[in-house]
Amino acid sequence: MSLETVLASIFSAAFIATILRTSTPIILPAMGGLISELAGVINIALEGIMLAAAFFGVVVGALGPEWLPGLPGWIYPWLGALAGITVGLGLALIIAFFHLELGADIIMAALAINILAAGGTVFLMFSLTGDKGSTSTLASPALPTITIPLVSYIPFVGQVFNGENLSGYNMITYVAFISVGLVWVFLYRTRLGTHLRAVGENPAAAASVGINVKRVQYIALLISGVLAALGGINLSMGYLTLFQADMTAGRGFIALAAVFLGNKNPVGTLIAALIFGAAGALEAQLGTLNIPSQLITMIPPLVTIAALVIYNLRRQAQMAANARKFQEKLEADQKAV
Amino acid sequence: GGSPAATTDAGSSTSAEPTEEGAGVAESDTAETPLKVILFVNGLLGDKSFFDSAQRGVDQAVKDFGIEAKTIEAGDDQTQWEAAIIDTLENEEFDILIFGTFQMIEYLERFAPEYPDKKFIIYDAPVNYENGCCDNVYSVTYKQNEGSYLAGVYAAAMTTQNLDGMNPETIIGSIGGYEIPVIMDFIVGYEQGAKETNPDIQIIRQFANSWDDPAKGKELAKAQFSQGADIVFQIAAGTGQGVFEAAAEDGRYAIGVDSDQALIVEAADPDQAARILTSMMKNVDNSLHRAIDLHLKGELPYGQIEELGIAEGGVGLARNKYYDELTPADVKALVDEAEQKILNGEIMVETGF
Amino acid sequence: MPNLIDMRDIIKVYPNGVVANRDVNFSVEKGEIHALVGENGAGKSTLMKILYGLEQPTGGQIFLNGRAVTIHNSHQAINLGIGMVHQNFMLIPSFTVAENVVLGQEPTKRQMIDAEAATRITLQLAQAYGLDVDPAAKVEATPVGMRQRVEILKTLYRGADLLILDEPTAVLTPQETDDLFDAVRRLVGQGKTVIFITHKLVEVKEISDRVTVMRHGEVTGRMQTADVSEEDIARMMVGRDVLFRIEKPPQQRGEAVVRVSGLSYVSATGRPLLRNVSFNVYHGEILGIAGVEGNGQTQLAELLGGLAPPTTGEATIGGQSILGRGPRHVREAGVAHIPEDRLTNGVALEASIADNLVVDRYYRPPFTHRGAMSLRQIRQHAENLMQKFDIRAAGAEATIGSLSGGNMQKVIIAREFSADPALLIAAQPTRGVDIGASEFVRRQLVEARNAGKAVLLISADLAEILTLADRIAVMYKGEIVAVFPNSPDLSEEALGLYMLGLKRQTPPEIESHL
Amino acid sequence: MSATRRQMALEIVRIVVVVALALLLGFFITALVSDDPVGAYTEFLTGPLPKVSINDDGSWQLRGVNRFGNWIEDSITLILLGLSVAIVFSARQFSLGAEGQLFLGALAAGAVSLYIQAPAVIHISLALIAAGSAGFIWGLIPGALKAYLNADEIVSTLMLNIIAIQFYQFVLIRYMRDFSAGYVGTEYFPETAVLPVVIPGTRVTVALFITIAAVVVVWFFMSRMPLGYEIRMLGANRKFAEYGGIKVKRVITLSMAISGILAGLAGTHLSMGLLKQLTLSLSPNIGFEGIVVALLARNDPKWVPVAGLFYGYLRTGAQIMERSSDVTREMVLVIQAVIILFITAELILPLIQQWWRRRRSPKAILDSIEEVGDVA
Ligand SMILES: Nc1ncnc2c1ncn2[C@@H]1O[C@H](COP(=O)(O)OP(=O)(O)OP(=O)(O)O)[C@@H](O)[C@H]1O
Ligand SMILES: Nc1ncnc2c1ncn2[C@@H]1O[C@H](COP(=O)(O)OP(=O)(O)OP(=O)(O)O)[C@@H](O)[C@H]1O
Ligand SMILES: [Mg+2]
Ligand SMILES: [Mg+2]
Repeated sequence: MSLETVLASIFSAAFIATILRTSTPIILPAMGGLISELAGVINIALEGIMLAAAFFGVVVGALGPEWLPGLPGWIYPWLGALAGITVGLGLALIIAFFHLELGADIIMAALAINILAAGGTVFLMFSLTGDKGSTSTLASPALPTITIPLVSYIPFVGQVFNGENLSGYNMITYVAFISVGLVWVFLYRTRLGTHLRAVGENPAAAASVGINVKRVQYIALLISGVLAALGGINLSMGYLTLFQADMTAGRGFIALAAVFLGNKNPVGTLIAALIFGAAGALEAQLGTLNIPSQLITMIPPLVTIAALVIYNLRRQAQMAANARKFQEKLEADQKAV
Repeated sequence: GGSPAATTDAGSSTSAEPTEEGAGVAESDTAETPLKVILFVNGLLGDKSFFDSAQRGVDQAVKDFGIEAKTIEAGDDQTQWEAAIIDTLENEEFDILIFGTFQMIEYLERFAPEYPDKKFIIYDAPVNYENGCCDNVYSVTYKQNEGSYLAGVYAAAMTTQNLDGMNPETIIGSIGGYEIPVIMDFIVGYEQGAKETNPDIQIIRQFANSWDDPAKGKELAKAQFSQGADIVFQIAAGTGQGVFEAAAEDGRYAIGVDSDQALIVEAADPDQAARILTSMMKNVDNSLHRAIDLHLKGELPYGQIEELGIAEGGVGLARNKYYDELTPADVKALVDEAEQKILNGEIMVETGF
Repeated sequence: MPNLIDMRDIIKVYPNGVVANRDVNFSVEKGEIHALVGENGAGKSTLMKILYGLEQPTGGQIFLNGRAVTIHNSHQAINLGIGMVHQNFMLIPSFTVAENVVLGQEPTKRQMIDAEAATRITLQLAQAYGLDVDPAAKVEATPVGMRQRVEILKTLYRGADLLILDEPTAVLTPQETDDLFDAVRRLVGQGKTVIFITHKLVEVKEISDRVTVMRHGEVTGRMQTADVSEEDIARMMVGRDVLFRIEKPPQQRGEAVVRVSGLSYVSATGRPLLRNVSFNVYHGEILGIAGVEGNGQTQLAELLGGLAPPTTGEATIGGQSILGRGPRHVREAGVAHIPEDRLTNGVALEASIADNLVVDRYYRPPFTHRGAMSLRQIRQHAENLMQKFDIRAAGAEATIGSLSGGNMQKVIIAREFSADPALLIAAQPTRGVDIGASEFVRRQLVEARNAGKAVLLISADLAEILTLADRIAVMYKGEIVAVFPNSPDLSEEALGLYMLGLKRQTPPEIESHL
Repeated sequence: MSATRRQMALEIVRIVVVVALALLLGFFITALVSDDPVGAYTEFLTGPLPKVSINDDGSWQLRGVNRFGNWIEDSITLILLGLSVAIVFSARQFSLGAEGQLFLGALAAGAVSLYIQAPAVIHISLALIAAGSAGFIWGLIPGALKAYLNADEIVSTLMLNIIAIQFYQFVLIRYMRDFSAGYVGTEYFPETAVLPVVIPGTRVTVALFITIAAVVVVWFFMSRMPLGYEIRMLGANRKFAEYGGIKVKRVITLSMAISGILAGLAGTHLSMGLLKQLTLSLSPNIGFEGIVVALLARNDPKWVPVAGLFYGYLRTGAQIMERSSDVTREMVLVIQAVIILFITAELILPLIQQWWRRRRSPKAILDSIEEVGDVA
């Protein structure tokens, strides 16, 4: 493709729509990862939880009419989503139980959950559909998309708010962005959220004022399970409408990276997730140029590392500037005396 | 579990196609001990194309000929393959051991001579018979470049048609899983076919660097659509599932690969099926079914390579009902003409190997 | 009437096999101030942690108002009206003072945390009890003294009827201690009960009604405070007579060891913490730095220890600049440093005592020989120091985390004294150390000085400075505002005026004593 | 002394009990999905061991050497990666970079193997050095970013993994591959660059000795060398290390870089030992398995070989069960996950113990401790 065509595609409303779409399955698990990280229980099973939730969402949604016939048709996708969330909760609960009650290393427990999800989903898929790869033979349901009325008539803005085809975004995209606000309010405005941050920073201190550290960490892991599950459901019931073995393709780990790149706060994490989404979208567009694909695939990680470096360099510069200001003031003072 | 019906009904129209009603079952029942076949998968099932197709062929043979079959999945970890092969050879009972892909050649050349009274089949890659090795090995390869040439001809002709979702621009695309020789073989054929049909055609070529990330497949396809392509040929296994979704969502078109993929998704998602104009079929299933059949009849040419191209029904475009409905007569004629030219050697298709 | 608290036959065995409490009987009457004293590692904190639900006893029973209770966690303890101020801070560094005070029982408005109310409550409490804090300041940016006050406010906020104060005065200035005592008396006046742990027997005498003495995990005595003298208590604690006086021969002041000139420091957040600080420390002298905590002493010690580069200024030893190249450089130039915050800097909790004792010298012979470390030497070294400094622990391989607060401090002191430095920076060296050990530490400081070393003593304990220092410099708001040669006429009150910024010397006056 | 010995004994009992529990649970799962659970599980538990079969004439024969070899081959990779992870984790740096370092190590070893000619000893040594250096450099980058820019290592190592793998594939596909082969892979390495086999009938090569040496060196390094001490102190308390004069930034950087050497060496085992060539994907995600090994060994180098052999046994046994029974690959993963989960559950035994203790009187506990009498 010619560079002009590619640039035209990048500087378009559709590109923004793409970013919103590609970031969704990173934002949600990242919010989950943020909450558990802040509670001092890092959750590196986001990947596995997403995968399992993606699977159960599709399977329950698609086979629901067979298992529970007679319900109104619109209900099955929701049943699927519910099943996905339940499974996310269940897996998070396993991690929490093994870590908090049985003293298992939380990273090991989470790695085990990742393995469990990778194996378990394919095993169940094969048992249920006779297929080891994907559920493309199932009539896979999708959660509704939401179209904002009227804005579609406005050029550019319409595409930003309703996607490049003006057909709206999947509702989970909205959920993702709303979740950032909710997580912020939760962490900084509610008692439980405050306790959660306290527990993560100094569990002994939290315990000493009567906060039940274990309980808070349970809750944090469970919330992270739900949010990661929503990310998984987004992948299989919104972004795509199928389950494919390993379809999360490392997004759970990218989400974890977003938490740290975003300096462990909701807004930073959102920005980091958007950077990942944008880098992915950029990768897709630039891939049409005649450049070796491996170099194109390096774009997102390079962008990330650049962001990391720039952020920290700026912070250092800030500190140096503070010191310089003080020194100048001091010298001025001395002259005055 | 439920009946795995979907995996066997991939209809295809080539000559080696076994009859579904199982008319031929009775003949092979006479053997006292059934033939034992092992399908060795140096990867994972579930790729929706290559290995699944092989599995389908063996499954069909089990049904039709009453043989016994077992599949060993060695996984993606190449360091474990050799161990798995040796383990299979030493500990499993079999009459025929089936391998696929070029990566198995070296192992086969090493081990086949050690087991002279066993038979081996390798598909999609030939062993080297020159050093007197391997008269117990039958190799079968597919000219995916020929089939892909037709896909290229077809895409180049369709992109300017007056059809819902097609634009007048002459841009088409392809999405490969990895930049590896066998995928390049598809792409080279596709691009040659397209260029020889319309020298002004612009062809986008992209690799996902992944076999199982449909979300990425979807984004790549959407990027191509946004840049003016209206038909995308996917050769990316699970990643390609996303290409179909993108086509359905953006109202554009895709070309499937290996199996007749429109028929696979048809029941579940008719809208999506209607966006898969055709598929470039690589009939691994039929070729294995046929090989086992020939073996039972004592006619399989061990010690030889069979190259299955269009002529042999090894590859070809899926001319299913969507193809029939959506393709204008002149385009059909164009494709048929190209096919004829390949058959009679007028067109030589380049290869990606 | 039954006792408010009756702890009977308490046994506590830690998982590592340490017996911290052995058949301890401990009771507190309602409305009294009960002092709990004992050497480092005697088991005081453990006993209190059991009462507060942070540790579960291996055996024994607790009665509250005569009713048997089991306290599984501090939530339950709080609900039973027990509050505790811990020996080591239990604060959330990134939270504000107000957030820390209300943590766990935050005021809410429409389900959301009411930050304004938290600030208001904190201010009210602070005023009511004379415990001055800045509600909006982040705890990590506040001085240690304020952190201690925050801890006390926390328990007050929870409306505890029984307050356990585990060495609250260790970090307080005399004024602050007086204020605290006023507050404590006011609390008792309102019907509250206080358990007070301290190593300062003066305070025991001053504030408590009764005193319980512990030694090696057992109770060795319980009596009315009025009936006993400090010496009696000390003897009961240590098992021998303790000398409270320290012999200090006249000073043999030599050349300047370290010259500090124009030192300034601004924090990462842009706050100026040191302004143009200059002084010398001479061979064979102890220079005491007095000042209300939070006036730059901490930063001064850190800068001279090499932990941070100064914004401007320098320090030289033998004409060589020592700053700006990190602690290793500073140490090799002959500086040893007892840090103020022992848990943050001074020790690695999960490492062994032996490893902790060589952090400044592991790379030199005899510990490292031809590139390899000698575990035998390191162990030997640890055992020697443990014996010499009377560090009580299960062995040289025990982790620091399993030591009592006082023994941790001894580990640090042992390491820094044994470094044979030219300049010894001692920041709060006897904080939290029992009387026997304090005596020992002070004696060591004087000995070092007698041996011709330069000692920079930073202490919030004015009495300590007045006893030990040859010269005293007072810091206020990051500046040195006065320098005096020590003399018997110098009083705590006189110094206090300078410490509170009410008086300052003129630059020539300061210079004349530098 | 006796107290530590008793703790050691307890720890061993704990491990035995928990492993037994985990395996039992694995068996229940197997029983749910297999027609012949006993047969399948026997394959799992004994598969990796060589078997002696006695012929009719009384002579005997060793069988299954190949499977035994698989176990050792896999354990070699796992131990090297476990050591790599143990080093960074000891420094409390959460580096996940082993995967990328392994790929670049293999690439460097491959380049030396293919483009340089030398006698075997020199050729192999050069390749090992190249691989170690590549791993070192690829660890140096996130190390320096962390130390000097405070850039989080989780982010940087995850990203550097992607870059390393893409770079590896880029070089392989475009330059190094054997263009006459029908797949992406280099030519087979020359004899002089293939690690010599030490157990005939397997692919257990001198990598075994390299690994044993690595264990000893890393153990010595971590417990007896100044830099190892510095790494441990950094991990225990960074501020303390700084205060004590340790050049913390340098140590952070070096801990990640040195850990990279071992991951790089793991890459040579894969390329010069097992595959004898470079292929597109080597052994996907193996880098993450090193974490399991390191954590099982609690980051203690002397336990890493035990943990590596154990985990390797589990993996190999699982593969054998999968191949020789009706238990599918996916189910085997599930069983493996369950076993990992249980093995790290440290408190299972203490919980039982506590319950048991509660039934003893406190006095009895006190007495039993006084008897030991090693506490002041
Ligand atoms: N049993 C418990 N043990 C320890 N902490 C608890 C317990 N119950 C509640 N908490 C803590 O108190 C917080 C508020 O919980 P909840 O709303 O149930 O109690 P509450 O009655 O409002 O609190 P409180 O009694 O402390 O004012 C929780 O976030 C939790 O941290
Ligand atoms: N968590 C723990 N694990 C193991 N041993 C511990 C633990 N906490 C304390 N100990 C040990 O128990 C004994 C009593 O410690 P404790 O902290 O109660 O002493 P203390 O009287 O408060 O001393 P100090 O005056 O120094 O604070 C000491 O020997 C200490 O080493
Ligand atoms: Mg067109
Ligand atoms: Mg104490």
